[in-house]
Amino acid sequence: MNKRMTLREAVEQFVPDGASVALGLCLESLIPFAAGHELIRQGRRHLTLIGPISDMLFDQLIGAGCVDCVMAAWVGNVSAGLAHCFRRAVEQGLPHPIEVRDHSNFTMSLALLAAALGAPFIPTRTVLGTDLPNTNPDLIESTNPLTEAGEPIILVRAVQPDVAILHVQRADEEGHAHMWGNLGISVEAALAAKAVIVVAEEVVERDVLLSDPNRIIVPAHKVVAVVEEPGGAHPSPVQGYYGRDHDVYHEYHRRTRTPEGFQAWLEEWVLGVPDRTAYLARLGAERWQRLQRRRSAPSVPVDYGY
Amino acid sequence: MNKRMTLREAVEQFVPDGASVALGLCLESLIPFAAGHELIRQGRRHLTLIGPISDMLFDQLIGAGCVDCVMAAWVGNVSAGLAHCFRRAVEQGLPHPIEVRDHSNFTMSLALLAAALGAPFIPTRTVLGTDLPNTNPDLIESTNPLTEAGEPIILVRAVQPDVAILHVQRADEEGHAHMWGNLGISVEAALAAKAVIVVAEEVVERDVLLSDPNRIIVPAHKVVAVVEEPGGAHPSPVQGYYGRDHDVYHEYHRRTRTPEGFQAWLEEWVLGVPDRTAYLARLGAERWQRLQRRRSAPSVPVDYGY
Amino acid sequence: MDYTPQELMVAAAAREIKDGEVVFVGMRLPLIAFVVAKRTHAPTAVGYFECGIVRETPSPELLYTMADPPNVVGAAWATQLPYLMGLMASGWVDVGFIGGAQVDKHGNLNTSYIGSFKAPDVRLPGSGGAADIASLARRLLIIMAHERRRFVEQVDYITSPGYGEGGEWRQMVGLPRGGPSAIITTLGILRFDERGEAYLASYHPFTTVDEVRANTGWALNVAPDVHPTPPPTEEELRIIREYDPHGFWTR
Amino acid sequence: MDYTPQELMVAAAAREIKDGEVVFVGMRLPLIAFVVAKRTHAPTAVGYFECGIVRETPSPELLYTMADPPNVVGAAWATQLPYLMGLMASGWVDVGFIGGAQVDKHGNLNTSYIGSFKAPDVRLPGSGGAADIASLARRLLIIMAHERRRFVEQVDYITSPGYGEGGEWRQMVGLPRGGPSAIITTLGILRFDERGEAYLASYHPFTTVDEVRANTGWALNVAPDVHPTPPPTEEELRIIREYDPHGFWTR
Repeated sequence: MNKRMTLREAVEQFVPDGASVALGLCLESLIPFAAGHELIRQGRRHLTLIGPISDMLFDQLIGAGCVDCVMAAWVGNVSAGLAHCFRRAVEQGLPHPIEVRDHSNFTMSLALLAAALGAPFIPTRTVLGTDLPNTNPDLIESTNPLTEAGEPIILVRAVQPDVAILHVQRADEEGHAHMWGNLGISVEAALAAKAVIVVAEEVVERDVLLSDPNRIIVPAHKVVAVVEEPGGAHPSPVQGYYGRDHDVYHEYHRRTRTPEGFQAWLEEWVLGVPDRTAYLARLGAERWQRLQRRRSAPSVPVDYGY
Repeated sequence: MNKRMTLREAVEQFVPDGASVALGLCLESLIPFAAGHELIRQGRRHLTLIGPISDMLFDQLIGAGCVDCVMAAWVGNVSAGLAHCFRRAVEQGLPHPIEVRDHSNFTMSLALLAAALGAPFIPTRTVLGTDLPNTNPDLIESTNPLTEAGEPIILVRAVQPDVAILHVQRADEEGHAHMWGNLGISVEAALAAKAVIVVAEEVVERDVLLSDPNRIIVPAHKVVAVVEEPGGAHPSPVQGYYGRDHDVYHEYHRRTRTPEGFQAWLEEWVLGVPDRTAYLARLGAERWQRLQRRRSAPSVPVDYGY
Repeated sequence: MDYTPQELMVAAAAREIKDGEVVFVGMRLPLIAFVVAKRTHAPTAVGYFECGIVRETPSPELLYTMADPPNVVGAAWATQLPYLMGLMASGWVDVGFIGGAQVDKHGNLNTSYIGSFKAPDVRLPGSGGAADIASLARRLLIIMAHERRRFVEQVDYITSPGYGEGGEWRQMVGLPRGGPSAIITTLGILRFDERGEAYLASYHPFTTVDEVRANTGWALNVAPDVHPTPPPTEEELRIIREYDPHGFWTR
Repeated sequence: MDYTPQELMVAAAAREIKDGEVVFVGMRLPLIAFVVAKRTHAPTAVGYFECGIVRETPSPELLYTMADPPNVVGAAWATQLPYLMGLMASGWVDVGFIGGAQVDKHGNLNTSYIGSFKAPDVRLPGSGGAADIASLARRLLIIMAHERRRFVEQVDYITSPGYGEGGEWRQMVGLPRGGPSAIITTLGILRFDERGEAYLASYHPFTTVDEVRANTGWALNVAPDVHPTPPPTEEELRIIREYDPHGFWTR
């Protein structure tokens, strides 16, 4: 089935108000900024955001008023510092209050893995003795029923996102997708989610994908939309395609210290551009060119023959 | 660190009597028959075998008297039928009684995954209402503490093998290993195990392995031995190298109906050959040649450059 | 008769697969039933193979086991067993196939122990993935030889759950969904009433209701509209014989 | 002084890594400490990066984040976060690095809320992987700026566990192992006594014990043999400056 559509169509059809959305699952790379910006442009409201550490994108969605709840291990700006919109939302209720369920990276991954396995929870000994269970009802302090002494244990409740948005290197129009490099919690989230939106740097022939079925990230029957969006992860890096645009993170950090500053940034880079093509045009060809892959490092093929 | 050694050395050094050993983790393919036969030749005793379905190899180890306990979902001969040695051991205590902990494929994978995650157990709703918990103390009937009604749940206790033996397509001498095709529960077992023995069709340069770090199966620091053993999985198939030798399974099934028949088979194919080279020579060059890959199906490379 | 009982069983099994469904494909005959379904009425069905394979096209050659190399080439995913089982646990698998050494009138299957599990007469191979498929798939199709010693009032050991003791048993023990939809045997097709008891829905053209009853170890209910099972079509037979030319599984 | 406090901290952190160890590498300065250790006394150390990377060689270029493309090329494993965390949960990680906004005298860290978590003065980013590293690594190294408002008697919120309230607290709450081994600060190096309380082990050459005390929010114990921290060697400085030529992290 051909599931190819524009990002606008994919967000319209598959991310309604109130949805829980997993995104930014590789941590600092392959962040679906284009998809996040489209959520903002469409004025999506009451979202629950699910992710491990989020490098800047959650902050943007929170600042734009799209978010009611965040389930994440870290919301900030990895190379620059704190997240101003996240701070304003929690500290001052601006633009409106949000609920935060504090995870660690491991507990977030276990919550998604539990859902991927159809398990109600996974027990763990991480975060014992911390305050995280006090600010996250999905981390339940319990005792291990397999030990007589009843040793303490944390039960991490399964989290099933309504939709996971994955930015990948290549996919076909049916939803077979190849992703490489650090995978973070992408596999767990894609398996856990009720639906997967694939945003790809390139849409290629099915044969390319099926030539290497071990690299496919999730079964295509779970994928509801395939979007070709080159540069859709900028300013985050895409292995084999382009590097991280560090300056954007620093500029964002500087400019969003005030609500007015954030609004101006949002107008310039999100509301004021209709789509990613216009965004990249605003970025400028020369700057975009500088980020492109300079040298190849191809994988040595393997043989699936018999 | 160069961890290359012969299979004899690897089994001598890293699989003592009484060890728990995970092997045959891809189900019907990449079964480490050469390693299993070396365990038999070295007269290993009191082993615990851990695996999903085992296609013939567990039966051989049980018949040879190496095994005290089996944790598995299925012990038989996939294309031919029941496992005669397994039957004799359970039904008649020949050559000696064994303990069997009955798993399903899913519960076996969860037991290893739990150990891989450092979790004491993983809860699941599979096998509820079955008799498996009656013949496996590692499947504990319990109730879900996250539900008020206390819905029934099975707690699958973590299983940590002393050693996992993986047959792979290619590895380097430090233990970086590429495995492709159906992976079964190989990743879970290798992550769970205290040590990993890699048996490879080919030992190649480190650069080949590191050209595709997503395909590496387990961190090399967990690998204690690397063995180059071409044909080491015969008669099971190795994607990209050779096909399944169906006749061996049928011949084994026919010949091992009696203890005497099994002993004769064992003398001919295990005890009577010093190593895999001699085994393949006994098989015959022509027959071995017929199983070799006839056509290539290479993966389309990906680019890790930047 | 110009087809074997196995060929009829494969065709009947294939017809249970609906287009677009996710099928947990079992060993032996279901391997071929999936191929027949894909090539006839269910071109977009997806096959899960527990060794870690997902296919959207039939394998190019006959499979003796699901991990045979032809099943991997052109696969739509090659992955880890718990991921496929996990998707099934979450409700993504519409239908699964398994066989058994013993089945009882509530569709419970035994592939573990004949006699007492403490001192068994026969030790069978065990569950494999069967217990998982029977626990977690949305519906279950059972394929097996119809013999009196196999069709028993109550199995000696429940490896794979059917409807247990009948009624609301599955909900009571906590199973999330599912239950047997049909038993496709060498003699007929059994379906299940609302209390979870098997009844004869059709008998194969080469047998009779009485013969089926004689080969069943309990007092088998029979549908009012019981009828001969439709034989395999020419197209079905052609596909089966192309795929299994030497009749390894189907003769 | 011909080096920055950050450079000294990186060198001090590198010296805490032993050859052959598995290191859970944190963000910022530890990224460089791992490189220095690898290129000096710990050539066979292995680095885990929580985004899903394992490296046996330093990345060829400076990293701003651990998922930067230079960290993936030549990696010894590119994988899923829970696998690396799971190995740490099973005891495979010898040492992990984290920073914090607040630390207390028992080495507990807060990177979540300043003030009450119900109505915080400052919402910090949160744990990331820090809580996991502090819970599960065999020993923990803390790197942070030494300021009175950061070094507090008791943190407002325990994001990452140190020795809790001291004594047997970690065993009591069920943590499997670990605990802070040192706090490497902009002013000195703190270690922990057997009750799990931090004391000053060395002060950096450009400061004094009194200055360290003045910047610490509790009555800081001082080791009898307190001494100046050995400054970075020329080799260490050369490696740091080659790797971070513009001083993005170290100036």
